[in-house]
Amino acid sequence: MIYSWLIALFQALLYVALAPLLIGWVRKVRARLQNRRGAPLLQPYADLRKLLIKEIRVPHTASPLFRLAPYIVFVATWLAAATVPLVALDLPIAQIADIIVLVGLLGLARFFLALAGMDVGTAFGGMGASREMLISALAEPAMLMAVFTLAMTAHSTSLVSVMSHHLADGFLLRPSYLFAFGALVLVALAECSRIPVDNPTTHLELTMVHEAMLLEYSGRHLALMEWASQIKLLLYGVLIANVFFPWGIGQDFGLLALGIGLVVVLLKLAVLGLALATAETTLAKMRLFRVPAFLNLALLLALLGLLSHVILEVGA
Amino acid sequence: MSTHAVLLLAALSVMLALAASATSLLASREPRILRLIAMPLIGFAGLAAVAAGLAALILGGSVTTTLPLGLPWMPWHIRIDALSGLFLLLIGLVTSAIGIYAPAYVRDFERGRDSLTALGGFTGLFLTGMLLVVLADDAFLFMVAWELMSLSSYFLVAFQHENAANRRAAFLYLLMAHIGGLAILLGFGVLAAFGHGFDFASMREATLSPGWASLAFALAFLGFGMKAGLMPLHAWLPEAHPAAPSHISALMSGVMLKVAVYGFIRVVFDLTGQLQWQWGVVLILIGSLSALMGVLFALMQTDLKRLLAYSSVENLGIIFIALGLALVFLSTGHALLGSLAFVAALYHAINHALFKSLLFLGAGAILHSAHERDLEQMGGLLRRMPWTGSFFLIGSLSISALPPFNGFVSEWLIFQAALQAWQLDSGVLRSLIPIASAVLALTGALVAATFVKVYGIAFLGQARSRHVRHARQGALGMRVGQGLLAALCVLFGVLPTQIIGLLEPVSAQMLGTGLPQAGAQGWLWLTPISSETASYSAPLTILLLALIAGIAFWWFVRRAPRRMRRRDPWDCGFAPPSPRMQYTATAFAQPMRRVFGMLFEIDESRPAFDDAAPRYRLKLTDRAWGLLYLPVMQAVEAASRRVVRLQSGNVRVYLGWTLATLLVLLWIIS
Amino acid sequence: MTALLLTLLAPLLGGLTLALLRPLALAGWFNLAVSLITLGGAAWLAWLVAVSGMIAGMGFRVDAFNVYLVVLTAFVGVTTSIFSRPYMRHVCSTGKISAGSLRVYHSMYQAFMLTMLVALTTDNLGVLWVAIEGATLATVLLVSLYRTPEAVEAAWKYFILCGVGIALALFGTVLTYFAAQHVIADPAAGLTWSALYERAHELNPTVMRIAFVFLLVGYGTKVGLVPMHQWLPDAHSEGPTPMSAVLSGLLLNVALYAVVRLKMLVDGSLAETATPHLAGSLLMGFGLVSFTVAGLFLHRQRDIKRMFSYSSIEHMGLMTFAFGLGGSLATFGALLHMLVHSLTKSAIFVTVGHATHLAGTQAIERIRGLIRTQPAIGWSLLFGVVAIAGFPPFGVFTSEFLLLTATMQSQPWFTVALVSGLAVAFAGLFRHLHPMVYGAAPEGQQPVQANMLPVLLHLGLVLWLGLSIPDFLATWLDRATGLITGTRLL
Amino acid sequence: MSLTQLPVLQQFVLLLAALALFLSFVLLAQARLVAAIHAFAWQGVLVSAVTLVVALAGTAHHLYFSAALTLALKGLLIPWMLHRLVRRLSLSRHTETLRWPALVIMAAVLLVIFSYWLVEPMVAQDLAFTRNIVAVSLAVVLIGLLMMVFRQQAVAQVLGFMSMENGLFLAAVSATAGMPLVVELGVAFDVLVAMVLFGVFFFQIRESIDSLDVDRLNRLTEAVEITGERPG
Repeated sequence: MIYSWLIALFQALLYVALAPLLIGWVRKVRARLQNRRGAPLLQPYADLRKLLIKEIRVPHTASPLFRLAPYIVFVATWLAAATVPLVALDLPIAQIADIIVLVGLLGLARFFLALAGMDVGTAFGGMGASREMLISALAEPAMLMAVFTLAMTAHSTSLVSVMSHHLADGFLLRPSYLFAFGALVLVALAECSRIPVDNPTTHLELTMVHEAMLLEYSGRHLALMEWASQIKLLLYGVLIANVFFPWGIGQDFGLLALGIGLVVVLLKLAVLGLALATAETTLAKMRLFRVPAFLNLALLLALLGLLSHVILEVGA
Repeated sequence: MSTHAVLLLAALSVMLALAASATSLLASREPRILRLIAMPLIGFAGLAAVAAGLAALILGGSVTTTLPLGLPWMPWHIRIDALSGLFLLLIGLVTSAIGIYAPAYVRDFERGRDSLTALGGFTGLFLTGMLLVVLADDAFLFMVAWELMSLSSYFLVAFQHENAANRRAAFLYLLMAHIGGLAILLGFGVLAAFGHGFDFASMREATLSPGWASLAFALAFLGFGMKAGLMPLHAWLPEAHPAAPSHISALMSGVMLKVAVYGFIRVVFDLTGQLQWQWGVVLILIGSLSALMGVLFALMQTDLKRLLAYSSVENLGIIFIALGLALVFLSTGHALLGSLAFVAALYHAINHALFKSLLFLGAGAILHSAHERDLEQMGGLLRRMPWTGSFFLIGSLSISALPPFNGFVSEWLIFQAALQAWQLDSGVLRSLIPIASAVLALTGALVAATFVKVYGIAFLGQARSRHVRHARQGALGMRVGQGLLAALCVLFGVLPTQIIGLLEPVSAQMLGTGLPQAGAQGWLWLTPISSETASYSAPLTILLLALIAGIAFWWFVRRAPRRMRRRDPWDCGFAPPSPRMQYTATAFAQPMRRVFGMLFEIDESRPAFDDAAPRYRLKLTDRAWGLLYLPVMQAVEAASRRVVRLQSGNVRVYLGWTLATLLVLLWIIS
Repeated sequence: MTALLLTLLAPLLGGLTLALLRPLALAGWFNLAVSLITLGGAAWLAWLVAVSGMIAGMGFRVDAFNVYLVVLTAFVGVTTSIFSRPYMRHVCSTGKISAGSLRVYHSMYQAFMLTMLVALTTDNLGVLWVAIEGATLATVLLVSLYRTPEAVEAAWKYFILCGVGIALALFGTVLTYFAAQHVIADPAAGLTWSALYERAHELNPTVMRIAFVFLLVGYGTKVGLVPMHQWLPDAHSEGPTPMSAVLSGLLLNVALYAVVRLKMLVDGSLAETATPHLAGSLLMGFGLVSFTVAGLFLHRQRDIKRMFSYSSIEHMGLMTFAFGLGGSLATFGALLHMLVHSLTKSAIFVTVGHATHLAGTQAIERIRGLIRTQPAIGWSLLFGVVAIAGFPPFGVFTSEFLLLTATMQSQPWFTVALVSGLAVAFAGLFRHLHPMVYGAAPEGQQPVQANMLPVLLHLGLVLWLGLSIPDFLATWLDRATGLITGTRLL
Repeated sequence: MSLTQLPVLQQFVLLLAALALFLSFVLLAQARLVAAIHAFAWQGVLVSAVTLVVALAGTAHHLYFSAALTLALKGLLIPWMLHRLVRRLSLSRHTETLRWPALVIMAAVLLVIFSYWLVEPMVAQDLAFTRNIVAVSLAVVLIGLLMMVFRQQAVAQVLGFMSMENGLFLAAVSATAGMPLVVELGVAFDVLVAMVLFGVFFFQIRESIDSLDVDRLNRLTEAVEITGERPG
């Protein structure tokens, strides 16, 4: 019991530790694809460290919420991540939250992020918040639809059951999974504010979404916010990787199993990161009002997944 | 403690409510009576109701009695079972909070010219009506109480009647309430026809043919749905709720709509007997429509109270989706899932009562101290009124269904129920229900957007007008009232297992099955169906959130002692922003308005380039008006215009009518 | 029997004395006193009937059906005379009428009460006819009391239309008598209702059918059934307000009472024929038409008294429909509705009288913000209309509840018409009511001294009836129901 | 049974009834007021004559009384009052042009046929005390009503009303051997009072619209367009 909780703790810490690495990896690959050498792989860690020790500057107009938000955002994201099986299946912490709770926790984080954006009372903050809420409003149903497809297949909304069900089935070509996968990928791009929905590296005023909300942050607050978004990216990566390709994840808590699980998941994430970087270099960011079309595609895919599950897989 | 205590407590509650209205008869002479006696009495009535409700839920079973009033051959029947107990609890909780809040709030009216007697008296009657609806055990008393509820709330809507908008709102409200009441009455007529009696006991005995049962269902759905403000019969709601004084708006939105839900449950689940899955489908469709449209309209509003009213439409839609799921599952023989959806509906009903009242009280506090309902004029209120700000934040989080607050739990349960659709045989239902849940998800996200907008615009940023800049913290009573509700929101969010334990007897009594699994894993773990299927531990969630946040905070503060400097906002290096440069509520909603534009009638006028005094004007109207209400009004107008020709004024024509009538009749009978 | 005589003689003698009584200040009080005596007699009579079940003799018959109407009539007579005393004084002081016409007013008031009571208590169809015609004659002068062109016009229309209607009713009566002759040997007894009722099944259906049509059109004109209703709003709006109160509250009831009595005969005679429910269907038809049309009329009113007279038509239509529907539940509801409607409506007219004095006009668009100007009047009007619109806890709701449920049980499809009609009528009333009672007080309107006692009395009673129906009344109504439908409810 | 088998008295009754019917046609078409009043008086006389004959034929003795009453009231008193009124209202020369007289007469004829058709079944069952004078009296009533519909002149309307009453009397005596006495008296009294009141009203109307054209009594109407104010 205690042991399993310890593993859960370890896994949670692993998320925090690995998140910057994934970002670093993606940036590196992008740089390579653009024939640049790019920053070192561990650069994100350095950035975070620097931000953490820097002094904080808070606008006059900011309310206490401004300073509270980073912690909530960070913690909510982290807790959400901690419930997603990374290296080992069936951890007690996974019982705390099923997929819907996970979406809820991310929603909580987003809520405070948006509020923080509006708190200072600058035009950009409000703009960012408004756009973020639009995107999430369109992304969330798609996400849940995709998740429901899996959930209805496994007759359960708990990730553990979904994965183990998938493992038990062995390798099946489920059309519903294909659609759900597509949907989840699109949603992930939108939610983690990656190209083509948002550009994490831009500070060009009118195109920012996520950055616009962080505009006024500095020091450790900024660090927390950045870190949270990195964890979020990792979370989605793991979600996609482990839900659709759960093979290799540790079925028991033996060190060997955990080790294998870790290695395998790192490999999966590396591949995903590669794909993401490639996508971001080949695609261009789209106008804000093209985004709904993009997300409607995601919703459509998710719906198709659900229907094909209902019609093709359960029916008759 | 015997079951009679329940009756006594309920009676006490009604008595106190009546006493409140009686005492406020003197308020016209001595204004302070309203504040010092009447409103506290309302609060005590609420407490009594809470006690009665809890007692009824805990003791289980049901107590009945009759009062020597009503029709000669049928005295008023009173019955308290688990369902009534639950709604007594709901009414009581909100009412007691309002009892604390109101005294400070009604102070404002002591200076005004509106009759305090009316305010206090009708508030008491309003409460009485709601209590009696829940207690009624025969159609007659039910209808009397029901109409009393509508009528007294109508007077409260028309309370500040010098404002023409309020008068129009009151008219529309009473008209639709009347029609709805008649529909319900006819529904009872059907049941009574087969049950040979107006008391619910004999209606339960009645065995209806499917056709008649469906008729009864349709009438009940029409009537109660109209009261619950389901689309497209919602038109009165966003007009009426904001018009009333804020604590009354809280009662109307938070409690009265739930009484409508109670009535629907009582009639359809309890009295009508054999359920049909088609009804469920109807509920799910209408519910989804209301939820989605409701939240979209809420998102577009800039008047805070209107916005909250529209969001009530949305939440009632969610409740009815859950009820629809319950109907589908029950009628297809999945008792457990049925009771899951049923409990989810009840849970959401309570939650909505709590957070919606909280939000309305918050809006009232703003109105009280800043005399402002328009979001575009607000801003920075969190620093002006920190308590209200914090409570309002809790309310917003709860209504946005974010863990670990109460709104989340109920929506989570609804999702859980919806996701069991795979157990149904009919493929149509199997694919319909998940889509409905997608709508639910979309709704949830939009609600979050709405309340980010509300909170961000109203409480954050900088004040957009002078009187808001100088708003002051409300009186203690008002703060305590909000605090109570906020605490309840957190409580209901953090201890779902216990709450469901409280709700279970209701579904056990109504549907014959509870949720045996819900607390099987211990109070920490909420597992509605089984721990494999889904589990959620709110206590641990909040515990871990608090723990990690605390650790992180402590760690940072220790490692990097607070070096923090205040400065102007950077804002990408533009000039220091002025309040007028902030994003407005209208601007915030603009992307959504553009994406969902086809659903409204938008009348927008942008300023020209060379406009000396540029003005942006936006008018957004409900398509329901053009499609449903105006045609009816025009039809009546046209008909009356034709009919008045009868009164031509010429006596010979009149005589002609008489002669014609005579001849026609004689011809008919021969 | 003495009770009955007291009840009838009081208005007779009172009317005569009032015709001669010179000092006007006294007349009002005397009028009130006479009405009180009448009420006493009626109460006594009611008690006797409650004990013995029925009183008959000397061509009179007082049973459960009419005794409560007798009491109601006497009661409304009293309250209205309470109201009319200061009201007419005020009218007289404004010089709208002369002292002589005031005397006419008072004596005719009592004459009207007399005809009402006779019409209710008599057992002879002929006398019934005479009495109702007498009611017309007694009131027609009062309608034209103000001598304005409108008043005269209204009176003329009232006179002509009701005269013709009544004439047709007489033809119907003749035919009934004609049918009776082949059944009842004694020609004197040929028009006694009780005798006819006992042998109703023997009456020749062909004759009775035709007779009923004439009677229905005739007395229906008095009831104010569309399309013979046109006299009603005119007479109500132009006559002095106390007159409108008693017209709406009593005359319509009595006419409807006559129709129902005759329906009982016809039902008896048609029982074995192919169309046993002919009378009922006719009533239902007329009821629905009047109900709906009146509801629509409400929307286009400019005169407050006309508006409420249309609402009277609407309610009479509702009752007619209910009686036509038959069945104990509906009939009980209809009887109750007669009671509560006349109480409420006369209360409303009293209030309207004060309101018109306050505003100095009957034009709706000139009556504004009553609650602000004089709360007592404003709230009474508001509550009166709320009551008449059928909201609990007022009694009108109870009767409408019974009525709608009864309809739902026997003729479900009619409920659509009923509900939509009720909604339309409601909207029509309130769209005009709202601006009158609510809103800011208009310039230059001073509160008037108003005696709200009658209003409170009536609304209080209606409220009481809405909350619980006292046993004696319940048994009366139930006996009456048994009398009319043959099946009792309790 | 055909006419020939009837006793002569009843044949006489039929004759008188027919004359009465003819007179109401005259009333309907008569343009000159005074002449119309005369026609009405004759009708009253005829009705009383019918009553008398029926009394002679039958056994009901109170019919003699009611015959006398009718004669006094309908034949003499009311016509006399009308005459006085007409003179005092200086309408002696008044003539009124009936619009589409032919049509009106045709309508009246149709009414006669209608009432005959209506009463047919009763006659077929051979209930009638005397042969279907009921039809005739009904026709008289309806024609009286028709006259009120088509005559704009207040006095003429009253004449129509009174001839309706004649029809009623006719029905009362012919269909039934007279109503009970109390009723007869009551009816007679009412008619008398009504006549008096009519007289009063003629003057009131005249002073209010200085004419007796009922078409000009049209202030009280709702048919004119109004702009219904919105609720609230």
